[in-house]
Amino acid sequence: MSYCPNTSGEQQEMLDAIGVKSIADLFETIPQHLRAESFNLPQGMSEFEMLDRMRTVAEKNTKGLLHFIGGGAYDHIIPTAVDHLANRSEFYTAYTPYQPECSQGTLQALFEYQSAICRLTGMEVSNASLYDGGTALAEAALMAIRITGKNRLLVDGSVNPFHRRVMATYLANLDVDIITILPADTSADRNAFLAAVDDQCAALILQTPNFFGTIEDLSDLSTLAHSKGALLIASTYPIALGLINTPAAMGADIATGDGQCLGNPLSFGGPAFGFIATIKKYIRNLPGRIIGETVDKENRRGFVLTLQAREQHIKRHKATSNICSNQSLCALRGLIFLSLLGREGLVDLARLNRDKSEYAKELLSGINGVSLQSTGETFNEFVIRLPKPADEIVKRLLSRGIAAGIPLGEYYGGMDNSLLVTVTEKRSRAEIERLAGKIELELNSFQF
Amino acid sequence: MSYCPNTSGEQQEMLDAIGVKSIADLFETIPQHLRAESFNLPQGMSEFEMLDRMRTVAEKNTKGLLHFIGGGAYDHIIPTAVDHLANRSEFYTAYTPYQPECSQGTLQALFEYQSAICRLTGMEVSNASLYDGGTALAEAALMAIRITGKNRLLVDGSVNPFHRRVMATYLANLDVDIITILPADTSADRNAFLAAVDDQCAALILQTPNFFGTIEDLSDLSTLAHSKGALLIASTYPIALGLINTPAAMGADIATGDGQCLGNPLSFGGPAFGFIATIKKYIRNLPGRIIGETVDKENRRGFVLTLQAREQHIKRHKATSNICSNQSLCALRGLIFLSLLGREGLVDLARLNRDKSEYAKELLSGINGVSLQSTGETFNEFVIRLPKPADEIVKRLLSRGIAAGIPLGEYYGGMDNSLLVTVTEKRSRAEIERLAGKIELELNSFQF
Amino acid sequence: MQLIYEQSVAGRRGVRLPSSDVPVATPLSASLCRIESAPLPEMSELDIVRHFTRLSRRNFSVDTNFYPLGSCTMKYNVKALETAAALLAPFHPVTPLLPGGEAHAQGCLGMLYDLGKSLAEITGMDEVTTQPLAGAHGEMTGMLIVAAYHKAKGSKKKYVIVPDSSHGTNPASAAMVGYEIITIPTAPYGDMDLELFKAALNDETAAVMMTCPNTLGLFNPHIKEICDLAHEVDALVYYDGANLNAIMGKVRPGDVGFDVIHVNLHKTFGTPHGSGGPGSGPVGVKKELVPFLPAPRIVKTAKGSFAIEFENPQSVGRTANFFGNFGVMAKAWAYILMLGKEGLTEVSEQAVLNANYIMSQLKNDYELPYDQTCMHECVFSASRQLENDVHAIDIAKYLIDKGYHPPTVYFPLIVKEAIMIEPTETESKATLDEFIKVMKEAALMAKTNPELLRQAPVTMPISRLDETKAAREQNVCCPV
Amino acid sequence: MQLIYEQSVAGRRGVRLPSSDVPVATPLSASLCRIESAPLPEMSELDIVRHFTRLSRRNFSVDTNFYPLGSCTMKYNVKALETAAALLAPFHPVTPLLPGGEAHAQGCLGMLYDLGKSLAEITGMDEVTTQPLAGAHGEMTGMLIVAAYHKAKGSKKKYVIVPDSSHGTNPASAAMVGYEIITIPTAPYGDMDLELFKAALNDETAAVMMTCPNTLGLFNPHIKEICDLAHEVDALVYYDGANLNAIMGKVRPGDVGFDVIHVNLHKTFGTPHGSGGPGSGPVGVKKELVPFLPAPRIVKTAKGSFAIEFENPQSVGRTANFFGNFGVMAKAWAYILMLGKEGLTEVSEQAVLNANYIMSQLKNDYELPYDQTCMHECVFSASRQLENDVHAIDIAKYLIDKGYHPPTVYFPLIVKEAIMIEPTETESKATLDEFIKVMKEAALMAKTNPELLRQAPVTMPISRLDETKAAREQNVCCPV
Ligand SMILES: Cc1ncc(COP(=O)(O)O)c(C=O)c1O
Ligand SMILES: Cc1ncc(COP(=O)(O)O)c(C=O)c1O
Repeated sequence: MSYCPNTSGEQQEMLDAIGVKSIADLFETIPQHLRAESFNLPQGMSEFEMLDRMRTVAEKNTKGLLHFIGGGAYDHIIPTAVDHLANRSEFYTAYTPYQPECSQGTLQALFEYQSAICRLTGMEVSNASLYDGGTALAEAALMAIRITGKNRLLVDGSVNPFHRRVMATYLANLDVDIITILPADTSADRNAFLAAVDDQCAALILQTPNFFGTIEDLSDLSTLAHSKGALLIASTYPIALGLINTPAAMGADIATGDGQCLGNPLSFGGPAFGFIATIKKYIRNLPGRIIGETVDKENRRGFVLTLQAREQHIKRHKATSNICSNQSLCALRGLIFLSLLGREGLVDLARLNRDKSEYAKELLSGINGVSLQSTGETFNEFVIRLPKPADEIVKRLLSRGIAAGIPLGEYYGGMDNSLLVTVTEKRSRAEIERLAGKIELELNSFQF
Repeated sequence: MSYCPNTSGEQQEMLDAIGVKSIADLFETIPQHLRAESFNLPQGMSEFEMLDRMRTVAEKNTKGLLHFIGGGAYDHIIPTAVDHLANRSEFYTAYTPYQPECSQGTLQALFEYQSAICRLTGMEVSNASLYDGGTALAEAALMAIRITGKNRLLVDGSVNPFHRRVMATYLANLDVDIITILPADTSADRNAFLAAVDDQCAALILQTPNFFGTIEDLSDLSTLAHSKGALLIASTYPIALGLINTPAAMGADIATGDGQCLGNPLSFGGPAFGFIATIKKYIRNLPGRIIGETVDKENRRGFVLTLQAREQHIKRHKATSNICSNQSLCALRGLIFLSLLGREGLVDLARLNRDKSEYAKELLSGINGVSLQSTGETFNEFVIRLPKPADEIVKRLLSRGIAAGIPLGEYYGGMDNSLLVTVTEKRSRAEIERLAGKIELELNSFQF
Repeated sequence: MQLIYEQSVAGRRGVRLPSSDVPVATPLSASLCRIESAPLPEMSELDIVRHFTRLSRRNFSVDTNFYPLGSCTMKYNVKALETAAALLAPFHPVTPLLPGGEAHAQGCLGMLYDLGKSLAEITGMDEVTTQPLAGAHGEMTGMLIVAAYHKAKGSKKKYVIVPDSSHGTNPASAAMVGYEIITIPTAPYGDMDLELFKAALNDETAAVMMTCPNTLGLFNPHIKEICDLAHEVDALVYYDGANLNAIMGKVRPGDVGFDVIHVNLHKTFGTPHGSGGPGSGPVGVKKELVPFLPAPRIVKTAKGSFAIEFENPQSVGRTANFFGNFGVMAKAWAYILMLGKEGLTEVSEQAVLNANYIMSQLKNDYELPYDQTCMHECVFSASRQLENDVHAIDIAKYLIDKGYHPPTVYFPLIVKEAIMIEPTETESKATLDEFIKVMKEAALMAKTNPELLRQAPVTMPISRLDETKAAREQNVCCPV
Repeated sequence: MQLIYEQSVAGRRGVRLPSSDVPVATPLSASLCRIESAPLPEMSELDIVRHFTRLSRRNFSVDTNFYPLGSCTMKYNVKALETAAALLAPFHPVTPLLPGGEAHAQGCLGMLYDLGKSLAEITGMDEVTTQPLAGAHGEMTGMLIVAAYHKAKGSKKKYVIVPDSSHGTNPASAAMVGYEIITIPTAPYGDMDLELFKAALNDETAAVMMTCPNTLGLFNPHIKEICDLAHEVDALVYYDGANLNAIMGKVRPGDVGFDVIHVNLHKTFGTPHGSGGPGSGPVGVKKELVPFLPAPRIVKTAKGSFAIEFENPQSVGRTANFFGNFGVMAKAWAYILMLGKEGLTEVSEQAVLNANYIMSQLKNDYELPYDQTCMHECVFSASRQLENDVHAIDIAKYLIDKGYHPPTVYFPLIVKEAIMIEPTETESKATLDEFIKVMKEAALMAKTNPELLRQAPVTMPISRLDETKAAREQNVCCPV
């Protein structure tokens, strides 16, 4: 079943107008020996049958798992109005705004998005979005390499390992030297950075709150970076920025991160968006689309894609990045989310996350045999050390409907008993207490 | 928590501008002794907490019941695009289109709705919707009384009893004589009508397919009505009109019915809409809003509320009805539904209903001890006679997740063992077979 | 724009149906079949989507424009309410009517019960039916209850008194129930003329229908006296609570002495108007009228579950197919949950503040026939502009060109060239200030360039329409 | 329109948060805190809703306008696909990464697996990764695979060959992976110059990136020869399948000899463009390249369940946070389910029919540099109009005034004043005919009133913008 509208009568009229006998004639330009050897797909179905199938897919997942997992994808509230507005079909069925006169809606919204990212991070300029947090980190690294003309990166091991892996993939075939600095406990190891940094460094790459949830003051590291002619790339978590210091205030040259938490559903990992922001002098090194303000012939304000000479459709292989489609609609969701929360709302939301997380921290670290492993102050995630391997506990709790956290052994040597627990504003006190109760129970009944 | 936007600073500016000290001053016109004695309501909550509550409400109903019930509310497919389009906020947050220049969207859509109802029923004119099927039937009766100046109604007992009860309520205080003609088996009793009709009759009121699912040819009854100066009011089921003869072709003067089946969810009974259509000469007797075509100063086509002199806001107690707000948005859904199905689609849908229902009819009437009670041909509902009281069977199947039908004993004397079974296109063969199997099982294990 | 029928192409298909898994039935007898299939549009889903999306863009709406339409309470309703109501879309109304069925619909029944209780508390009544489908339907239900009450007492009553400022549905609803209407003029002080009312009131008066604040936006200080006088002749007093936006937490009609009230959920309680409906018009009554409420009623059992009471010999009967406009009520319930006690009170306070602010800022520019503190709305007259042959309608049309939905004009009928403004509590001062500026411009324009107002609107897809032609030609259906 | 920041009022609140049920934590150390809260908008939900609703109305979109934008496949996607994808919104991507977690995400994993299989069948490849987040990301992933393949073989390859008609992302993606680019011009017959290609190809060629049909809408009859020649020097051949709309069921790149392909789900497969994204760019490879696919991969176990394969030493690694743009893939999967074998074939047939129809109707009015049967799109040149100093851009802007989104202009770069038209299969003849009429009008207007074209558009909220000013001033952020 296709959704092609033309009736066979109309098709015949069109064939006549073209001057061919049949549709097959139009495919004559494809040599016979190149024709498809197989096309084994099922028969089509109506939307009703398709939706039934989709419901079946949904049911094959466990519904209603209690999430105490984050690791870069967060279960936050999404105000209803985000959906209502982003689902305006003039937004989601439009193309990239290459024709500004009939795309001012998207262009102004993305300009406002860029402004929101700047206001959130304290940076001066932002692009109109990247794919996700991991690819944004990679683009930030490439940008630093372009700006400095150097090729060594010092990466804190407490930067999200999923993001670090994406960066490593991006850089694998380039002449770039990635040095991972192992964290000291759950914070960046200042001494190790001091020891490793040199004039060949393009950038120091850190994250705050880091993968362990620890909030870092990066001011000393930006000073260190700048003293060696390197940049500081700070990856961050937008919701935390309701409370914690901005990358700009700590001296970062590039701020980056994942925007899923801003009004985008978990959706099994995508789509959401990555953001990247920098200081004005580096604007021509930004990857991807940028919206700029200008005026029309009557001097009315308008918005337009600008500095396109950085991009692939103009510069081809000399572009700052290959990115073309970005995550516009998700960035729009981010903007709407931030607008609905508003200035005070974001602060309140950040506080609520921290309050819930601190409550959980106290409860969990009070369990017999469990200790708090996070050093420093944390935002909405923290690490506890269990008396037993974390993956076994997680496995058991999962079968009871609780995703209790991310066992860290998989990502960090010597952390087999460590569990990264995430507590967003959506977790109720009762749910937190249930988690604590279940962990205690499992530990008590643990059989090796 | 209210959603009032103004800050306390702004409120003060406004109070100053008005020249009062406080908001309380503005309420001074209300004498103290008339102030509210109590206002015991809970504290407010955020949308997130509210939605949790709403989910709890939904969970307190049994989810996923298998519906073989109809009786005026039908479980039909609703193409996804209906929601997407009717949820355009320019439709659902607009008011009644009293200002035509900025309401052409609604006005044209409702004009198209009126046209759809006319094309469906064969009638010449339609209003822009009424509340529901029951109130539409009552309005049709009132209309016939106005037109004929007579006050007796002959109502077929196989007209939907819910609708008949609403009509009785509407007419209770007026000088109107309602005579119910008991059906012969499951069809209108022609002889009884012949015997009862006289010059005092304002209208004969029938339904096709009737409450028992039986499709009636009303031609003879319209001839009978007209011979006595009475009107024929035909209530009908829009989906069935994909297949069955139109009220107009059978000589009806007024066609009416419930539009829920046209793209409106069951929603525990509302909102949906009622429709009413008639022949051109009775247009001034129609209740409710009517949209008419006209032109503007530049001779461009436009649409406007017309013949408003029939309505309460002009005529007050002399209006054709008290109706003001109708069910615009639901009528819009009906129009979108009919447009998406389209000419051939509605025929196919009607066929599919009948095919499924016929399959179920054969299967159920083949069960040992069960017989088909419906006489004549049926659409998507039919009556079977069980060897035991129907309500006991229904009760048992309900606890097994199947709403097997409507026991008729409640509505018709002597039909305690009769069950009205509805089978729409949404019921699969497997589900129908499951129903048959369960009924058989219950009958075999029945204990008195 | 073309009509959808004009875009139809024979044979084009839109949505496809599920395939059939049962045998094809023997065809229906020819005598029962329609001769020709209904000439519905034949279009692709794309063309249908474009058609209705484009149509939608030819509307003003609250989400796109300030809509200060008096007596209509075009407030903004948070989107969460729409999402909330959609959660309850799949439930069948017949389920609880089946034997043992109530147990399967406890959520829906409980919500209706709870909504009734909340509305009773808000209005000060003893019990509420949620069955009526709109305001006018609530009024009619109320009048049916009035009639049943008098009938039960054996009293023969003939008249219903309404002030001339009342909404048209009031006399129309009373007439639907067979009453004769006595209309009382408004006195110069803006309320129903008390002396004329007293003169009209007698033993044959079945009810008095009041709106308070009335459609001039004024609270009648004699309202209690009116109730008392009516009760002396055993007339019931009906409160048109279509618009409760001014009084929540401030006054309860039940406390004042009213016997019956209806409430428009689609005005005060969280439901957008849907281009003219659906609405919902629950009716509240005092204890002595409870037996007459429509059937079936939802009651709470001793065990705390919810049941349907079918048997009620004195009931006026069923007024709607099933349980009323349930989906609308779901929004109202959610709205009351979200706002809560303080929120609802604040709604009324801010609605009144906004209305008085507009009134104060425009009274130098427009005639204010009743210059008193108003409640949630205020009524101006374009009588000064009339000197330049500019009518209320011209000002209305000018506002359209400026992106504002016009206020209600020519209602209430008792004010010449009425301009009735209800800003609602959801609008911000910035929006009100912009609107005030444009209204002042219009007043100035009436002096300096009246023709511009008379030609308005010029920015819409159409200009003013020939309404006489529409009424004369009665083209209400696209010919096949 | 005001910026959202310009509407902000200090202290105004939008959405409220849930109340807290835990104690307030000790405050964060001052040194970790931000000094001033982020100056985000302070607005009511109403004002935010109005802002974005109004903004939306300043866009053209498929749902409101015909959008014959070449190379972009702006087809209509049925609304059911949006609804379908929303059903899968709540699932957490970390769940299957937890120990024992795969069992809790069988639905999502299974869907991804099945989508990969379907795409493999459609393209004739052996295996597909669904991880890449857009077309360009797919290209880069493909180039990473190419690099990994050559590395595994120990071959040192330096160059990637692309025709000059290729999309800019092709050379850019190859460059991201460290390759040097060799660009081959297009021959007068509309395809890559075969002789120049042969001359450029050598042992250091890592890959050849082809688009077929190319961006002129032409199918290259020598495509197999090109693949064979490349293979002779152990260069891999990459197929830019951003747009499969012309060839489904007709040609499979895998059968032809291509080694790697990416597909833009957001073009051919049921996902609207979202104003520029999100997309999804799955990559298909031949058997010998499977070991290099990104990790983690989703595999089917012997028992029929779905598992995540983390260990894969030769893999290029992870290219996205988690599983790619899952929500986009859900639409693609649903689309393939709905259309099925026949439906997808019909899509290509009708897309080609529509394009050829437009081409046939406009070739008297516009220069057609490559006058051959086209596939899903056709490329005109405004060279004739240039005689009257009318450029492709002027015709584009005139179309805006007539309610059409312009075709792609000035791409492909190899056609002077290019006008690239892709009608897609979802548009009806009636729409095409109206568009053809307007295009003919534009051609006529270029002769009779060229100034009107140069001044267009005049019906939009803004006229042509000063792009130089934007680039010079770099105002990309609203100042606080
Ligand atoms: C004061 C008043 N009473 C009654 C009504 C009638 O309400 P409805 O339109 O819901 O029937 C309205 C609404 O227009 C009104 O404003
Ligand atoms: C031929 C071709 N290749 C590649 C791309 C890049 O795809 P994306 O924008 O998804 O990165 C596009 C889309 O613009 C294209 O048309």
